[in-house]
Amino acid sequence: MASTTEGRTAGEAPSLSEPLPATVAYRSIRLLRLVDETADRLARAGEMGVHVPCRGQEALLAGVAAATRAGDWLMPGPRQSSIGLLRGLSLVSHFSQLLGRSADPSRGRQAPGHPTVRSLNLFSVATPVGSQLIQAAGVGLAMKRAERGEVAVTLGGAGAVATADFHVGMNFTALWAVPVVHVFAVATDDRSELPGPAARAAAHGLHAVEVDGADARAVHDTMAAAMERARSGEGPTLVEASFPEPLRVTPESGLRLVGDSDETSWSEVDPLERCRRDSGLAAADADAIDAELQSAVDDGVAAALALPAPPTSLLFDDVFAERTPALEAQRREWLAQRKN
Amino acid sequence: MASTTEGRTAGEAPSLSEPLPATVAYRSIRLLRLVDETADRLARAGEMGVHVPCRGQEALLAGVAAATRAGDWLMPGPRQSSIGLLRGLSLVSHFSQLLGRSADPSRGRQAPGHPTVRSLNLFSVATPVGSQLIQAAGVGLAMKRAERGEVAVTLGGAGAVATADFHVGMNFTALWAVPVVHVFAVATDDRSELPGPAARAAAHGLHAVEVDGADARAVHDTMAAAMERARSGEGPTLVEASFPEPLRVTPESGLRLVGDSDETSWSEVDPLERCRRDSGLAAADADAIDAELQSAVDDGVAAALALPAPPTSLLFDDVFAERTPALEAQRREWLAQRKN
Amino acid sequence: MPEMNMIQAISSALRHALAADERVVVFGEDVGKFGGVFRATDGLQAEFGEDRVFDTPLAEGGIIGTAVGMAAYGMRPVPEIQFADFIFPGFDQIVNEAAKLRYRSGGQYTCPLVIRTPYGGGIRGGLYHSQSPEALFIHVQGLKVVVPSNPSDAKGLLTAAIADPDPVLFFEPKRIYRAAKGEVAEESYEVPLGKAAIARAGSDVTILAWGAALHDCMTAADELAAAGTSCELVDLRTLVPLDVDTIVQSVKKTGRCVIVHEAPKTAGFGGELAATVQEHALSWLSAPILRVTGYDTPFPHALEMEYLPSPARIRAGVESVMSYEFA
Amino acid sequence: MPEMNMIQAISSALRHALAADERVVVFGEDVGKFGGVFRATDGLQAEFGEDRVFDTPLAEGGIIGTAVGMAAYGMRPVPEIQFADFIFPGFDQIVNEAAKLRYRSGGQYTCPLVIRTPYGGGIRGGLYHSQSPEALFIHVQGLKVVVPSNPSDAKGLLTAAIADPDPVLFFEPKRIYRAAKGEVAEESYEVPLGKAAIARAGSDVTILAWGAALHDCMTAADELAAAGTSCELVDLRTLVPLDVDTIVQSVKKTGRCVIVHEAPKTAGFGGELAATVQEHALSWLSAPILRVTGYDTPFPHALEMEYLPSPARIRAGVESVMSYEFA
Ligand SMILES: Cc1ncc(C[n+]2csc(CCOP(=O)(O)OP(=O)(O)O)c2C)c(N)n1
Ligand SMILES: Cc1ncc(C[n+]2csc(CCOP(=O)(O)OP(=O)(O)O)c2C)c(N)n1
Ligand SMILES: [Mg+2]
Ligand SMILES: [Mg+2]
Repeated sequence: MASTTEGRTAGEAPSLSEPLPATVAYRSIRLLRLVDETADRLARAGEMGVHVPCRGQEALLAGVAAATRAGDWLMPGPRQSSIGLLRGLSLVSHFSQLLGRSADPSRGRQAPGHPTVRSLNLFSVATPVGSQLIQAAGVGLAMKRAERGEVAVTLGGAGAVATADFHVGMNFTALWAVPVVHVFAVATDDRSELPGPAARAAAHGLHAVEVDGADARAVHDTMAAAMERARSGEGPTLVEASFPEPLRVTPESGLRLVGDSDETSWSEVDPLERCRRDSGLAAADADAIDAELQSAVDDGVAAALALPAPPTSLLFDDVFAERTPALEAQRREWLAQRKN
Repeated sequence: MASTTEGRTAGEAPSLSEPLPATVAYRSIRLLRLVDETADRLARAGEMGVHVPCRGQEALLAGVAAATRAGDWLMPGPRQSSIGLLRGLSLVSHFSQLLGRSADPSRGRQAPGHPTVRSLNLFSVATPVGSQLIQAAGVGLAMKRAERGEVAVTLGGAGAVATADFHVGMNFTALWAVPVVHVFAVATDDRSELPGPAARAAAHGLHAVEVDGADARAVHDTMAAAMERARSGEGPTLVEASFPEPLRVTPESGLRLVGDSDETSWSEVDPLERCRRDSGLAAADADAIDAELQSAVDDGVAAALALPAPPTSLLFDDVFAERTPALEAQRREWLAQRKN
Repeated sequence: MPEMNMIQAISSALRHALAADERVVVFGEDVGKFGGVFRATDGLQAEFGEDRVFDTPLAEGGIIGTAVGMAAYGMRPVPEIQFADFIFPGFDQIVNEAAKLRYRSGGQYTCPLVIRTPYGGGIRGGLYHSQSPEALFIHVQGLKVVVPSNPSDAKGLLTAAIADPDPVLFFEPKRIYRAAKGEVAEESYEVPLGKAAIARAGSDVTILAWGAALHDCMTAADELAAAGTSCELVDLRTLVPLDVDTIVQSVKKTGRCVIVHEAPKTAGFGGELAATVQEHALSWLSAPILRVTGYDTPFPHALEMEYLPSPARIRAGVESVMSYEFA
Repeated sequence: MPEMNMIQAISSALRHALAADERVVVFGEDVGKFGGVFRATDGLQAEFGEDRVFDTPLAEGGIIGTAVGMAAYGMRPVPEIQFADFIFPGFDQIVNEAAKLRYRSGGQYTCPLVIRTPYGGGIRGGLYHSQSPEALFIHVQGLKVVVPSNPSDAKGLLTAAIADPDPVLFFEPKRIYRAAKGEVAEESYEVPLGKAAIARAGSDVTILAWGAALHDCMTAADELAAAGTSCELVDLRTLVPLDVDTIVQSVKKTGRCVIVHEAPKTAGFGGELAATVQEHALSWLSAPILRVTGYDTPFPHALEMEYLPSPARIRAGVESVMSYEFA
């Protein structure tokens, strides 16, 4: 469920194992769509760098987020990184990351679509595809020792499945039977040549399930089962969330919006339209939600835009806990030059 | 078949698709065993560095070598690197590599067990486990373009199957349907925890077969089929050669001889004794082969030991086709200091 | 001669190489059908076919390992790594395999491959679309390292790199892919590896630079000239092999040396250059050799313009060596 | 105080850390049941259990990536890479992940891990059991780099590294794992990161070294002393953060500097050191700063003793700076 108050998690309202209410799904999907469209506009207007759209994957994120608890770690790739909004990340925080503003909890360190929100256990998003798949094995081992019933959830695309890190990550995850759920968003066509992630999971003795990635409630049910499995110590699961062809992210992903190629079939499979159709929501109610979320998004963007960039004085920080003598010397030099 | 004349290849005598004659198998296995024992003695005597034994895998190498043609590339790990002897590498060349003598075709550049013999298409053996599994995809692509019916054969152990390079290598090999056969020597116990290489091959849509790695003739038949498949453009194969527990290479592989832990069961599964039992060779004939090979090995070692080390003047060569100015400068400095 | 930008010049070199030599192949993530995220391979697949120009899965170790195998067999692979920041999953195949193949085989096998990869900051790319890792490859013996600063050199150096019998890392300054324009001959030609160029002659101070930073140095040199300081700007072009003679000759003439690079200062190639210059020309030095570089942090996103060695910082560096007085 | 060799001292540091802090775990290839190929983790699994000390599959990227995840969660992983030569399949997880996690998260996540790995030549190991890749990690910002030269430092530095809130590369000089012996306190103690030690005081020339090479420098210094040249030998101990003050102070005193390392010369850490020294002490220099290092080739097998900076080569280097006259 969408929320603009940090700290509240979307998944906590409904019980995790009960079906995802249609309004929750709809709100989540609509929120992500609005945020995505807004970010796209901001990027085109030159207000921010390259935008990594999540268009087409909103239902997947809605289902995944709703199946997680506050203590679970989310370890997405850039394309899935707006999932933080479904765990209660405020819109001003989110847009501050996209726009490089002072309310970004990661201090403007990364390009758009690479948030870190530790307070919500949204792990630091990296660009190198696949790296979090191994790290999750380590997070999972730590969670297993901590015995707090936490689960780490990774999210990635078909590219991630091709990486070396995929196999090492699946291998370590399965070998140590850690509480991890790996979610891969793949379009039907991504799998035409070679086995998809679920088939590849077998190479590692890793439990795998498949689900329609454009159906938030199906995703939620599948995820809830996988999370329960992980929590109860039965080990990791790979969830292959598949999408029909028009939702395919082209190889040149990150450069084009999903589905742009074929607007006709797109509208049939668009998770937003599908959710609205299937939700049983009255048109007026749905429109009201749309309006409410639109104004929240507008407010969030405006608030973020009004903020300053993180201060230049941060230039030498966060490399180490304390600045090394070399960093101190460079900082002094930099300060001296600024004075001139 | 063993040979002490460089350039003659073991596999060419019998037709590749006919069964491997028992005497050929026996000669090959005995030769490798003698070489292995000799190298072990030399290492213990301080005449050479660490010896990587192939003990236990001789039948595998015999079967693989006999199924290859002169134009096929062999890309083994260190443990399988004495396979060159079965393609016609001379004993003096082989021991020159082990002992760092001038007849080593790779000029003493590498530690024992890391030969390169381009004239026999024995590719340069690297220590980093698994790296040749990817390179084979490139060699295979080149072979496919060359259309000479060549095949690249990789060999590795269970450790190689755990590497990231394994998966990337299998993936690329399968994707491009290149003429490559990947052979993995795994002991039963290596597979207890996670799927073995053949099961992992499925993740990449790679054709896989299993064979008793201690049975030279079974290996030969399996390999002959895989090679034929590759040659005829039907694509790559993974051959899982399994070994019973006593032939297992311990995790601390390279440090202990195979089978040392349990001499009783060892004698039952020892590929050499097994081959001698099953070969139908008269004891006197087998003994004659043993004596002949022993004297060839003794001659080879003596000849290698009599050779000088590669000249120190090679210190700055083989980095690039031509020495860079930096290398020239360092060489001049080194020469000047030697004069003092 | 037609005018080309860097991308066009690189593309032209690839096209000539593909046409002239059957052994040349071009591959990487999105280089085939799509033509590369920066369009450097645009149209090449259509022209030369899917066997010569092709896409690979997302696995840099696979891309480079495949190239090593091809090169060992006798081909001339020219793989692309989409951004230099993503070269590290393939680092082992570069460092332990490509760089050592000739050596470890005693010259029996060689590894004539060229890894093309865009590097450097200034495009709002943040940590992972901005790094300048050239020093890492320079320290690994057995690799040549080339960084062009203009279209004409880019074409000639890439042609020479493909013809070279050893592995070459070819770093392309993406910040100036389109901004740097110049006359480039239509036909194929080589700019030999290992030769620096005097990008601007001068007498007071030598500036050593390569790639995109060269243009910032040129800007600074123009401004300094107006203020009466004459800079000699040396475009290294090839970092391995290094043209020590040209460098040392220039510093002996000027007596002062400023080194500029985008990569972080510590253990960057500037350190090696400073060490080399003082080895050869200590008694000619009127001031310490100064480095104007990226700072010792990961590459920043919001603050990248503070981080990069700007013309202003380069000018300040030159001014400080000009005003240096021995203690 | 008991006498220990390097292995025993390292083992002792690990034992204390495991006992004192539940968050510490030790893992890698063959470190658990077998106790490590050099026995550094011998007995630790039996003492602390398979949850604290364990084996991993043969996948360095997996080992380091796992450590990154653990460290981010709040543990204190101490993974081992069996030989530094095999660290490269894990390079991406070190360079792009461990080194950048604090930075890219704006300090929200940290990465307190220690990667222990034996480095260096002189054990007849050839290309792949001999490399000294420290410079590569020094150039990657966000990593600390430590190289002890004796058992007492090894224990204290490893203890400090495990306590450090940031990622540390801990390079162990395997050539002297057993040969270097000395008194080492039984109890736990720290030798702080970032402080060099004067291994031998002297007045004519400063020698900078670390790890196994320090012992060759000591031998050379002994011989030179007999011949009337007084060497000040600085054991850097920590390469990042670097103790510039101690270095510069020594060179200002002696006026001469020789840098010794096993790694190849070009773009090795010696380049950075020379650049730094001349930045701070140019006018104190009576001779160019000289580097005595491995040559610019992969690490040789048969010829390794020609390759390594021997006491004879170090002595020759010192003699050449002592006899230098300005042009
Ligand atoms: C290791 C690595 N190599 C290359 C890239 C450049 N790159 C960014 S996104 C992308 C495609 C990713 O595909 P996929 O994982 O399927 O995600 P999608 O964008 O399709 O959702 C590539 C190659 C990268 N980020 N990381
Ligand atoms: C990338 C890499 N990591 C670590 C090592 C060190 N090492 C040498 S042999 C070996 C075990 C190899 O096991 P396996 O592949 O099963 O071969 P075996 O020795 O068992 O035949 C290890 C870890 C290495 N050579 N390469
Ligand atoms: Mg995709
Ligand atoms: Mg094994």
